[in-house]
Amino acid sequence: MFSVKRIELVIEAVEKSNVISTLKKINITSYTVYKHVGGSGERGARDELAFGEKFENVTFVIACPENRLGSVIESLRPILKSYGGMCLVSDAQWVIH
Amino acid sequence: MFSVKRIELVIEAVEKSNVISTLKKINITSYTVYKHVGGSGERGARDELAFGEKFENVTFVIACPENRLGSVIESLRPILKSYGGMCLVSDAQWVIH
Amino acid sequence: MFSVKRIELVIEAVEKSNVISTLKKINITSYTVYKHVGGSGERGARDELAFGEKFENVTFVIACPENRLGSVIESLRPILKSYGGMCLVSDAQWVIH
Amino acid sequence: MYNFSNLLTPSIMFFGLGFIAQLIRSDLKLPPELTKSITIYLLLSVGIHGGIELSHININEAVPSIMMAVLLGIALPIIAYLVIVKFGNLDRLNAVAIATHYGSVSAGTFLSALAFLEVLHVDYEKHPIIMLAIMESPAILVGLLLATTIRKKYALNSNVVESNKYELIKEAFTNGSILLLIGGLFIGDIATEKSLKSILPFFDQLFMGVLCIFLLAMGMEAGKKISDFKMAGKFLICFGMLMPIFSGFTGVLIGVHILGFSIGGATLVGVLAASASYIAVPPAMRMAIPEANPSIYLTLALGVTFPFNVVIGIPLYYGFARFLN
Amino acid sequence: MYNFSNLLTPSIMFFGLGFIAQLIRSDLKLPPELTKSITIYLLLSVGIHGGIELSHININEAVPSIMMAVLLGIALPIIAYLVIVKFGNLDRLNAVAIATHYGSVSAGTFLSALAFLEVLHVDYEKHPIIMLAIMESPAILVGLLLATTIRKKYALNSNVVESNKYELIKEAFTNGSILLLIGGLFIGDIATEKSLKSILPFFDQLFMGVLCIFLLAMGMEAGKKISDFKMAGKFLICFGMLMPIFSGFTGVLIGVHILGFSIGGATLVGVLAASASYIAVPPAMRMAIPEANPSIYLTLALGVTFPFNVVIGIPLYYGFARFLN
Amino acid sequence: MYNFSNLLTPSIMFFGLGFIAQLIRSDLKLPPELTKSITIYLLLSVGIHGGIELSHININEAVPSIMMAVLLGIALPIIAYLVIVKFGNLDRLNAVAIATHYGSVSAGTFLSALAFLEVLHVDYEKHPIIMLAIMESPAILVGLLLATTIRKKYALNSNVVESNKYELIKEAFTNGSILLLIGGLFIGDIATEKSLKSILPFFDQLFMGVLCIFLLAMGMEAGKKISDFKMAGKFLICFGMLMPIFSGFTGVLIGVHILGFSIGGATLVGVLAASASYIAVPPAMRMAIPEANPSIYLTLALGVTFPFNVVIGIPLYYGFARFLN
Ligand SMILES: Nc1ncnc2c1ncn2[C@@H]1O[C@H](COP(=O)(O)O)[C@@H](O)[C@H]1O
Ligand SMILES: Nc1ncnc2c1ncn2[C@@H]1O[C@H](COP(=O)(O)O)[C@@H](O)[C@H]1O
Ligand SMILES: Nc1ncnc2c1ncn2[C@@H]1O[C@H](COP(=O)(O)O)[C@@H](O)[C@H]1O
Ligand code: NA
Ligand code: NA
Ligand code: NA
Repeated sequence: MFSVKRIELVIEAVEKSNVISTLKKINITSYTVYKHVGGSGERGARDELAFGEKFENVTFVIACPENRLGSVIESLRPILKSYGGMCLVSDAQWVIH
Repeated sequence: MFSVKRIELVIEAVEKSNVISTLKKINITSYTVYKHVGGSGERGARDELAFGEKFENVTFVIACPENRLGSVIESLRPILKSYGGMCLVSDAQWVIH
Repeated sequence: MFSVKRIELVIEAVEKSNVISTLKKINITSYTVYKHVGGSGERGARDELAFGEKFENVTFVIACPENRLGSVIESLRPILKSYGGMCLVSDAQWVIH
Repeated sequence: MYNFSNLLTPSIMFFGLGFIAQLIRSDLKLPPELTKSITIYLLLSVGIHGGIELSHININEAVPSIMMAVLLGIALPIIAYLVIVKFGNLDRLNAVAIATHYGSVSAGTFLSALAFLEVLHVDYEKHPIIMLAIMESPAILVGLLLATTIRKKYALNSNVVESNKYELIKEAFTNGSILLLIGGLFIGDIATEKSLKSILPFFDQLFMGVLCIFLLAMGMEAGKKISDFKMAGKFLICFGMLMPIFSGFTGVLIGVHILGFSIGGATLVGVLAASASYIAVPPAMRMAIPEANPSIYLTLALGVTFPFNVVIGIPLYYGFARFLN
Repeated sequence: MYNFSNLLTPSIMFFGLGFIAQLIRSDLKLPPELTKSITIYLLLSVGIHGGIELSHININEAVPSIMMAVLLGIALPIIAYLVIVKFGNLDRLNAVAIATHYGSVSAGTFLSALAFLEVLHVDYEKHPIIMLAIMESPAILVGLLLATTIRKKYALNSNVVESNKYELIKEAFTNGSILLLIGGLFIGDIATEKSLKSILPFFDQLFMGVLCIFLLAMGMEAGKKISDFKMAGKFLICFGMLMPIFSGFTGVLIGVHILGFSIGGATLVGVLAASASYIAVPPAMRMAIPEANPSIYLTLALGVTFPFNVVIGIPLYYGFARFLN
Repeated sequence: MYNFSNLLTPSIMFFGLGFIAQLIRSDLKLPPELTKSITIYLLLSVGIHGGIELSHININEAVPSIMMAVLLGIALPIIAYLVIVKFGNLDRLNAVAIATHYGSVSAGTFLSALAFLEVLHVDYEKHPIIMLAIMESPAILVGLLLATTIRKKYALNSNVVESNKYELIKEAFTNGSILLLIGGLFIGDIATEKSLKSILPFFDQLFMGVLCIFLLAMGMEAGKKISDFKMAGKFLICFGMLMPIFSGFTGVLIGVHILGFSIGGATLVGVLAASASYIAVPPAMRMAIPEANPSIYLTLALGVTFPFNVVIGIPLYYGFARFLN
């Protein structure tokens, strides 16, 4: 096991592909995505609508080495700025397989 | 970044609106919800049924300042008592945007 | 509240029942499961396909006492070896109800 | 006389196909959204179908059926509760939770009965469709009342918040299935025949085919539950088959002698009485009696009584209705 | 003359059923996948239906309708914007976001109008189907332009990345609903009648029935939004009903006097003008004008204007078209 | 003679619509649950349709078709494997994984062929429907055997748990699609014609229309995969088009000369041989040969061979069948 940072990013679904390509630019190609995530925050409640699936959240979980954390966060910040969302960082141990 | 408590509450889906209104009472209106969550615990396995969607879990993730933790947990505890579930608390850093 | 280890296992959906039975063998019957999880890693992108639902991920979240952590990880490691995935371990507090 | 070749109607065979798929552990899966969509369609269709017929009759004629529906909904759960407490060795709250299921109704069983009568070209009164809508709720109220009484009498501590109770009562009447049925009845009744014509290819002609997919899904659910069979125990398995026989025959008797229905209509009343709810009641009990074990009542209603009724019960009640006429 | 018994057509009653289900807080839920699937079906069906008719006419005949569609798509959002800025007290970016919705169209409203005409056995030209496909996009471009101008003029700082804009323009034209409509039109137009025959039982005969389920879902969505009503404020609620009346009458006038359509066709042009988009525009505005509040425009389009049009607007525009002819 | 205007049948056009939607990166999305539901419907319908026809013929007549199905299922993956190993420069385990897909069948391709014959009003024998059910599995067993042999011979260390193997073999036979097909065949065969009548509006009349939606979805999947095209490399792209031509012609030859089928029936045998599985085999290979790269075989089966067969292959095999008769 070695230490990593666990980044948990909740963001509006419409930004999904934007996040993916932003991550790619800084060479992060490993992540996990949860779709159809509901939530509530400063921008009101978000939940799956019967029409269109664009007003809900997706969650990205990204495990990355400590020294990459800064660049990941800097690249995600502009997206968070325009569209809101939540980004949590915590410590975790990666199980080597 | 500033420190927050990350609360992860797994609870039976039928309690979803109950949790939301309980949180509202103590002025917590920011949270993220995962629906259609399966699981297993003391009360047996829970999975999406073909008929009715009430025997599965939802997960709430709530990031809140350390000093709110106590009141959130106290308000959620009665729900956990009747219907079971899991509530984990951990430390995290909130990325300011 | 008491301390537990929070294990977060992201693995290909096809292994779901394998993980459940592996956990059962070491007497772990409490866990939470997220289905239809997308992701990307060394083995390329995984996302829900229109045909068949077998090329996506599931996520298990398992809260267990510190002294059980070793055995859980050892039993999951062979599955991670063949099919890839991610396993993160972090510290959390279990809210007693 | 009636012979068992009716087991070979498409609808029963689809049920069997689903059951077998589960037994041989096939990876066949119907998306839950499909099953939910089909259920919505079937309830609306049955409602509309009934509504069209009802537009030809006088509303007063429906009063006796409505009264019998309420009566059955109140009496059956009480009888079931007494039987379980007397003969089984379950605690009282589990007994109430189970009993409530038998006082309510299963639309799936009712639909299977319609398919059965259709194949035999047997006509039936449309009042049982109204009864279906009515009978979902009273048993839940009875169950709530029983649970409260028991808790008080045995001084059981309950975590159930009082306010929940009113929510539950509300839910018993605003529940989605009832709304679709009653909505369908209303639309079928009020809309002019001309305006209904354009929607009938969808709501009428496809009905029996869609029902087959529904029964495929039901077969799979029943097959899934069968593996929990042993945990129900011998007493409950017997209960899950004898209780519907008792209620079914009672229902047929009421249908023939009190409501004066034809063979088809009386069979349907029997089926309503015999069927155990597996959609509306389980979540209601989960909220009202969290102390009870959901695995037991789900297994009984879906794994024992539903397949019993589809394969054996319906022909039995039909046979009894023929015998009485 | 026209009387309001048309409120009792199945399609409106299904809309009402969904609305009521929401008002009494029933637990009725349609799986979102069902609603999406139905939308796909309806758009394809309308397209195919229109395509078959278009295969009989000359393409040049369609040019005036196309021009009017573009004109309406450009003029209406500008008018709406000016009205909101003048009379309401919203900031300019919220005003643009709302106005854009009224320049675009709602397929759901259009389909309701088809059901309405069908029940009255009123014939209509097929050109409005092409207009439906065209009118989704121009308003979005106008909205974008307005937003950019405002931001420059008032030196508003924007976080919207410039590159987003091109993506948005692309999306305005490659959007799924338009594709299905145009695809259907094309297939219905090109394929031989013989080869179409085998797919018509699905795409044609079921149409009106499936539309009912769609309107059930729409009723539920409208009912959900109604609770946000008060947050829209008096001005916006009036706007959400007067704006469609103005646009609808303008549309009917254009239909009758410029395009020379029959009563049915002119009604449909009126409905196109009057309807406010709730599928294509909201996410586009969410991306283009993140400063605006989605709750406001979603509530207005889905909670005020859509039900207004379905229940009052459509018969009104139809009445006006009759009056003009 | 046959001309290519058949490219303008609705089913192919729907396929094209889906393909284009993907190419222009439209945001059109079909809910995966819809596609799964449609697949279930189509397999049941084909089964029932075949079963009704089979109820008229003698079971012994089916023996030769069954034998040929097994033979093709065994021979084709071996041939494919040898070709890939000889001419491509892939490692042996990837070669086995790919080859297995070509020994199994694709119901989607088969259904497209039915639509093709339908439009041309060409009759066909129903035996190929049984062959479709049978041919899903043998190739998987052959693939398993090949993989085991290779691993032993080249002393490759494998993480595949032995017990998995039996699970896989079981799955090859209890797989959902096979079950639905065989279940449908059985129900169509056994049920009386009278009792089937009520379900045919659903299972029969809607078939071609629903198939169009299926092909729309298939077109989108094929379009998605096309972007991975380059990663397959030139050799594999050629293989993905030449292998089906070889197998298809072999199949037609067997259909005409060994089974004595008409043009329609022989075309279908050709299509079965030519098609590559993209539903049952990929997950089986993922479990059996985790060393192989899923992107390669998914791209080949879904992105190259499927569209090739739908657009070029089916008319080609049909032309060859006509030529032989
Ligand atoms: N304190 C929080 N805890 C958990 N989730 C949050 C929190 N704040 C925001 N979110 C999530 O982020 C989404 C967007 O937040 P906002 O931009 O504040 O509306 C919400 O819909 C929630 O899912
Ligand atoms: N130790 C655990 N680790 C992860 N999830 C748990 C655990 N215990 C309970 N859960 C979740 O909480 C739900 C209810 O738990 P219970 O009340 O113990 O049946 C389960 O269905 C699981 O999803
Ligand atoms: N660094 C990471 N952060 C988050 N999720 C990951 C990471 N690496 C792998 N995963 C998840 O694990 C799955 C399998 O990973 P792999 O075996 O590397 O392809 C991926 O589809 C992701 O969902
Ligand atoms: Na009953
Ligand atoms: Na408009
Ligand atoms: Na093949």
